[in-house]
Amino acid sequence: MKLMYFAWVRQRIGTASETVDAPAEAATVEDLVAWLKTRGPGYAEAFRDTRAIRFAVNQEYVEPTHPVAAGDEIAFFPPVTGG
Amino acid sequence: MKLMYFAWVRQRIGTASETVDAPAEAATVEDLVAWLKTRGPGYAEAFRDTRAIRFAVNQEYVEPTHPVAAGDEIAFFPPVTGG
Amino acid sequence: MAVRVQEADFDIGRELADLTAGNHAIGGLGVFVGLVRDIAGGEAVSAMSLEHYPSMTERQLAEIEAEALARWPLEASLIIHRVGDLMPGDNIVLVACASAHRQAALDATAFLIDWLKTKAPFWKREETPEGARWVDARESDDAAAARWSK
Amino acid sequence: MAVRVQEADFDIGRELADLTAGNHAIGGLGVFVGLVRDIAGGEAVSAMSLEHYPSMTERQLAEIEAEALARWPLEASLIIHRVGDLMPGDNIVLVACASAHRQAALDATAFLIDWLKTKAPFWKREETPEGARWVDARESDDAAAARWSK
Repeated sequence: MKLMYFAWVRQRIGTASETVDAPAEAATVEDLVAWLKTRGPGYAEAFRDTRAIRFAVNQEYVEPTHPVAAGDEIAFFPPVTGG
Repeated sequence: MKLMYFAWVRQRIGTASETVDAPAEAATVEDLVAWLKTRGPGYAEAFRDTRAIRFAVNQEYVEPTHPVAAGDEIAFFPPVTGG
Repeated sequence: MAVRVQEADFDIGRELADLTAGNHAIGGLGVFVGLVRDIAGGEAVSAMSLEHYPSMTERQLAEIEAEALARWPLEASLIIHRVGDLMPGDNIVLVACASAHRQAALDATAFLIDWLKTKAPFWKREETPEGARWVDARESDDAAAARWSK
Repeated sequence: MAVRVQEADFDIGRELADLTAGNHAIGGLGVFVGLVRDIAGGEAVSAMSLEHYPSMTERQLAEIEAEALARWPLEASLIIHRVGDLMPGDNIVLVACASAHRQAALDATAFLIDWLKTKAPFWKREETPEGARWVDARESDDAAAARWSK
């Protein structure tokens, strides 16, 4: 799956996107976040308060309980501030 | 006093403005209208249904009962349709 | 803050650029442009002429603008209304309000056009295949303006 | 109906002229322009940069525009949003909706900017004397967008 990070999520993690093979247990967005937090201090810091983060799977907003699968494009970012 | 007519009121009366010496009984806008209606068929036609007419004295909207005096500028016109 | 009544067309881009130029406190600009339609009340309109009452127009528009300034924290505002002979597709009116915040800019713009429609002494006459006719005032315009009275 | 995301500035007059050109069914054009302010949250802002998520932006803006078209009888609509480095006074976003009637044009414009503020994946970063900071989302924007859900 392809992971994308934006704004301060991207800055804390230190990368804009990456392709990962998540473990089978990472079946939902929140499972995936729990696994990502184990990957290093930048991830732990970025996902410290997941209420401050929005999730998109294949360019659509989803809830943390949304399932994820290999091949998905999953994005993590703060609430949007355009316009 | 100076009388001004706009849109179809002007067309029916046949003039855009005129200066008149109204009789002393014409103390309010509605009195003035009653007197104007006696001045000819154009006036009678223009003021046939005064509910369709708006009044301004010295460039401010007024009710038919508003007083008028020598020196006033009094305008008669249909509801506005600009914008 | 400006109000203009003119026969000439206006250049929307130029007017808006002038309105906001150099004022970096502006975060939002609301704009409304009214144009001549080629159909009205189901009939084709080939031309329109706009008559007004100059001294009252100036006074009413200035009062309406002052009311908008009292209600919303505006950085700048502009009303331009054309008079004379117009053709379908021509600009009739431009209303623009600039503020630090978008809601003020948008609300003030809607307020100005609603009041302009019901208070400013302009009258439209349309040329149709049936002849010329004075446009009737619309009750929906009164209802729109009434929203702002509270 | 068009949606564009670009680094370059846009020419408001040109964009609006193109939007309404040749369509004489248009009676009203509603417009909103968002600009970079030189102060925010009480602090001076010397520059702004806008980041976005391109594939999702395109999809979200197209969905938002389709929703506006379903709700109001629009003749034309346009959204242009800039990304990259901007300075105070620069244009950020242009929203324009044209309709036969002014209320539809104004309401659709307000709807689009409200939803764009809460759904389109753009993020602003401001340069201030205290350093760079990501702009926080505002609850008032969520409230504004919620007006349209019914």
